[in-house]
Amino acid sequence: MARTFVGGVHPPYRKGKTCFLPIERLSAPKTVVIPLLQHIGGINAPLVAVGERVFFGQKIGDSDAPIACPVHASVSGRVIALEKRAHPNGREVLSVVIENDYADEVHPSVEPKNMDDMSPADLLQWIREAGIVGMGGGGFPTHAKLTPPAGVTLDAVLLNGAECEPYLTTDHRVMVEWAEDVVLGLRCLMKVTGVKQGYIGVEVNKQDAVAELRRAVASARDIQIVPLAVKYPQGAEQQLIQACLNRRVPKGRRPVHIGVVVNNVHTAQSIAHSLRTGLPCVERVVTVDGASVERPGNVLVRIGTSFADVLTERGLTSEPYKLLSGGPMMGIAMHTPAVPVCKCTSGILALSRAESPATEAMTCVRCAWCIDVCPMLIYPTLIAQYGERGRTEEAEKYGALECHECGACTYVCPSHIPLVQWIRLAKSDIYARRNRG
Amino acid sequence: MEIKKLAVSSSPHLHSQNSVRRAMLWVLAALAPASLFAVYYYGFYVLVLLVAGPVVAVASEALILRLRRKPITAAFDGSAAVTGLLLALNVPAGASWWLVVIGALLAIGIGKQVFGGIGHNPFNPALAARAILVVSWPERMTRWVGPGLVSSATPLAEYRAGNLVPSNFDLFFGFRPGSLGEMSVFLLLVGGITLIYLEIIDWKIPVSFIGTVAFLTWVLPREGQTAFFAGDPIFHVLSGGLILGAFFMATDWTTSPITKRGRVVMGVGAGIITAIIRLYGGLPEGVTFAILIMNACTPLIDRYTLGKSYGSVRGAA
Amino acid sequence: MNQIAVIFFSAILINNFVLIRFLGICPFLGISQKIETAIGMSLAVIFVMTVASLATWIVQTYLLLPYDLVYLRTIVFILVIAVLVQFVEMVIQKSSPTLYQALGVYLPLITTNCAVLGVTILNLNEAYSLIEALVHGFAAAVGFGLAIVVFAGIRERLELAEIPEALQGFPIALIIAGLLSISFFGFQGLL
Amino acid sequence: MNDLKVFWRGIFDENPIFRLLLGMCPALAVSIAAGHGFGMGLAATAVLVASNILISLMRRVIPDSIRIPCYIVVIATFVTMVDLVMAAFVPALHEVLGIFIPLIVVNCIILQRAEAFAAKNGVWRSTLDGLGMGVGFTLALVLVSSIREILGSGTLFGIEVLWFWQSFEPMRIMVSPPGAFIVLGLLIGLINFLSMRKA
Repeated sequence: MARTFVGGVHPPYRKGKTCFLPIERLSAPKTVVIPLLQHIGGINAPLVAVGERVFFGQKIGDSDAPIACPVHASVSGRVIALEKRAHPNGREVLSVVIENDYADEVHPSVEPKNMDDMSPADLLQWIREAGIVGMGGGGFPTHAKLTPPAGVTLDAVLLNGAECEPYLTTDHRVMVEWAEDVVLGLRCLMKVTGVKQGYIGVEVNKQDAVAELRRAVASARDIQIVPLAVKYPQGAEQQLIQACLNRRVPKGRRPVHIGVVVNNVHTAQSIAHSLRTGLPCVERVVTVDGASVERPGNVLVRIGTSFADVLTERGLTSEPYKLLSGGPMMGIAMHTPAVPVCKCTSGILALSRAESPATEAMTCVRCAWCIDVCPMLIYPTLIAQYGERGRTEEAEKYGALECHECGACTYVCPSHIPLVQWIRLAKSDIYARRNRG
Repeated sequence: MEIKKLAVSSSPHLHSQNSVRRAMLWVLAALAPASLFAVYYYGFYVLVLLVAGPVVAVASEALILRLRRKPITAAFDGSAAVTGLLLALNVPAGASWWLVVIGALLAIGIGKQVFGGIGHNPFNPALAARAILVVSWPERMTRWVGPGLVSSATPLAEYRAGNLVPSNFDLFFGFRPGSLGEMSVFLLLVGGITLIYLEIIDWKIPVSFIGTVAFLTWVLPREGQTAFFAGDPIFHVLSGGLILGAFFMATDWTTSPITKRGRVVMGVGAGIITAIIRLYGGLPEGVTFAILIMNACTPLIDRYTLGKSYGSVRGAA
Repeated sequence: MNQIAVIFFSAILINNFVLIRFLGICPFLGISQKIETAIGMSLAVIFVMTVASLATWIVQTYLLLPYDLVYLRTIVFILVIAVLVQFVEMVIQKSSPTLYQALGVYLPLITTNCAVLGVTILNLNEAYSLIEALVHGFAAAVGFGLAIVVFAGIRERLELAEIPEALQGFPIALIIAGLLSISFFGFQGLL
Repeated sequence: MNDLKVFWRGIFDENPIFRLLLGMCPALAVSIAAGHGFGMGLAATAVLVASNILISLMRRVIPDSIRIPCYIVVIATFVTMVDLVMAAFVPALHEVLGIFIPLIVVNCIILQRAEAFAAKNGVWRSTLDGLGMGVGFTLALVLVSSIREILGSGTLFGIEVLWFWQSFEPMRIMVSPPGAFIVLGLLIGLINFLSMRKA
């Protein structure tokens, strides 16, 4: 019996074009643009200067901020610029631009590690040094998730293999092809946190992934594969916890406050990969899809490769109407293809107009569908309407701050109201008011 | 292929393709069988009424939107047509055409557009207009006729007078006098259940509404009697406008509660008021007024039935 | 007993003070923008109308009727109500600061609430007994409260509506009151 | 402001019902027929003028702290007089207006004019103000009640006016409470609309 959460929607999957294709390695580009901010938290300071030669896997940015994660060179070559470049988050971010010398000369510090020889503290330090962040799209530094606040005992590590976003099959392919690494990464996370029980939640439409993971876990009792109902947003942290563990994360808290650590399967695989090879996080799998893409598929891309380079290699059949970083439900529309692939870029979707039609918003008719589907059980239309009128108190009362912007409400709205957009505005107004107060 | 221009918009970038118009067309479709049955039962004249309602409603909505300098496309979103049809379904077969015309004008004018149009009206426009018609021209709104427009009384009125009422079979399939839309319980149920299946309406309102009426009319003695648990709930459920009201009017999106618990409160409240009016009131039928009163209470119901959000849990550091 | 029940339900549902009798329209329209204030006003009115029914009944039975001064009822009653409201305000202020905080602002407005004077004159015209007058006063005020709270709910919701400019404020409030009044027509003939 | 203006503004710019939104209870309750509205308007005008005059005369005598109770006593006295006069000379009208005659005491217009105008102005201007407000109030009442009477009964001041439309069937809601609310609401809306267009 597949488990699930309350609310949710059933968007079309649109995963068929990519979910059976093996991961292909994309050739390294001529230049990479590595933003010094690829996580949630403080921006890194550059550790290299323009003109300097850098090695493959060399740390090129780091920060003292408590929540931060270093970045590394994904090719060897020469730093040709240190400047603000377009970033998938929509802003311009200070980035290190490296010209590839195609030598892939590995930094001398890179050497394989053995998890069994390392203490939990060493492993925690390594996860930070390897630049591991949430690769499902969140981008929260992984090491920062693994330390519980005072008074909390961690008792579950959850791997998120739900991948409920339409189009995206990144995690699916990672689980199918690299199941051992996923399980090894989970064991590493369990060792760091001292947790005895690990879970991997997978939507039941990925039976091949479930089979591979079961094979990798074999008869071990410490890891449980949890089949999840196919429903959006099954992969949202709160919903995953509700489905797998039947627990809820209180308002304004993170999973760690209730003793749970949640990580994406690709994150776990990256940890395992970095331990096996000694290489930090310098590449990731990205789903390239959309009606405008000639050869859709999953590609292993060097961090810092521009969307344009990826699309050139996979081919375009027509000019895309929208270019998304991430899935169609929560992904961000890019205004330029010059943005680089970051650690949390799970998909590059070049959508045609027919795939993502623009609609005109009408008045709310109070059908309450948004309320029925909201996985956070809040009142999207009321938040949006009060938010639109600048009435932050009411917006907060109806749950604005709990919204994690999954988009289910906007997806079902028969009046085509951009609810998420208004809720986002309401949230920023509420924070602005708090800061003033 | 060079990329020159990219559309930028807020997530999500997919839409279910639901629309108000599509839902309203489904409601019209769900009402069609019962409407056609009325035409079959009474004859061609009621077709005039059933067409006049939506046509006048849409036309007056377009006109008012024009006067308000708003895009008149909103008049064709189907909601005005549904209002007009529901109004026509709420008049007796012998009603004069002008009752439907005035009713449709009142529904759109006073019932809907004065509040700013779709989504803003606190009362169900069709029912508000029907109530105005009932108070204004009570004889005309209760001039019930049988097939061939021969004068007759409704089952509820007969029941009130202590006379013989049609069999439950006739009530269920619609062979009895009544408002145009309340005739065939069977066809109304087909339409209503379709809408529930399509998730356009919530089952909670009709089920709690009808259930409450059935329970109370079974338990409570009618006026002038004293025996409890001796009522005829099946008769009460099958007669009058209960099925039409419970499935198609109490469930109106704009005027019913948005909370799940609130919808149950709405259904139960409307059921209590309907049963009390039917058993003890001065009017034989109370569905219209019951729904209107619950419409009025909807903001309060919403306010006091707000559910707890996902994160409203205790017990964490 | 039955008579009391009839008076009670009739005053709330059938002859609702605001919606059918048009008494207390000013506060009904004026103090109904927020549900909280409407509730506060209702509680204050329920209290004052019940007490006023008692006070004016005493005045009428032991002063106006024996000395044949009924023609002075308007002056006497309005004075009784004014004094009463002042007195109640003082008592509440001294005895219960929390209650005063909740009701205090509404009390001065009640003197000129025609529902209060109206109920006392109706009690006199109907020649109610003490119990009947008390029940009538209480029920009429409950009917007022019911109407104003429901009304405030609708008005709060309409803050989000795009009401045509010319109809904003009083006009739309009157139209809502009209539709609310029609809804209450369903109770005609009950009892 | 000249004297004429004092009189006129009560009729149009500061019409008590349509612009100041005062005195709603009688406007709703007695506007079933034009005759009732007219009678009510005259009664209120009489009280308004008389109380304005007396309060204006006594404005230097009345202590500020107890002015409101004093005004109420003055108004209540005049209301009682009007009540008795009407009972004696127009008993039928007195009967239909019923409780709303004594309730003129708490009609907000009268107290409001006492407080806002008569207490600060001389006798002559206060008289004009009372007269203007009273006439404005009466006209508004007659307007509302004419509409309700024509639509609800087909008559005006009791005279059949829709003789050219034999098949007219009165819209009975107009002579019942909901009709009062809706007609007054729409009328105020219409007047708002017209004045907004002028501005």
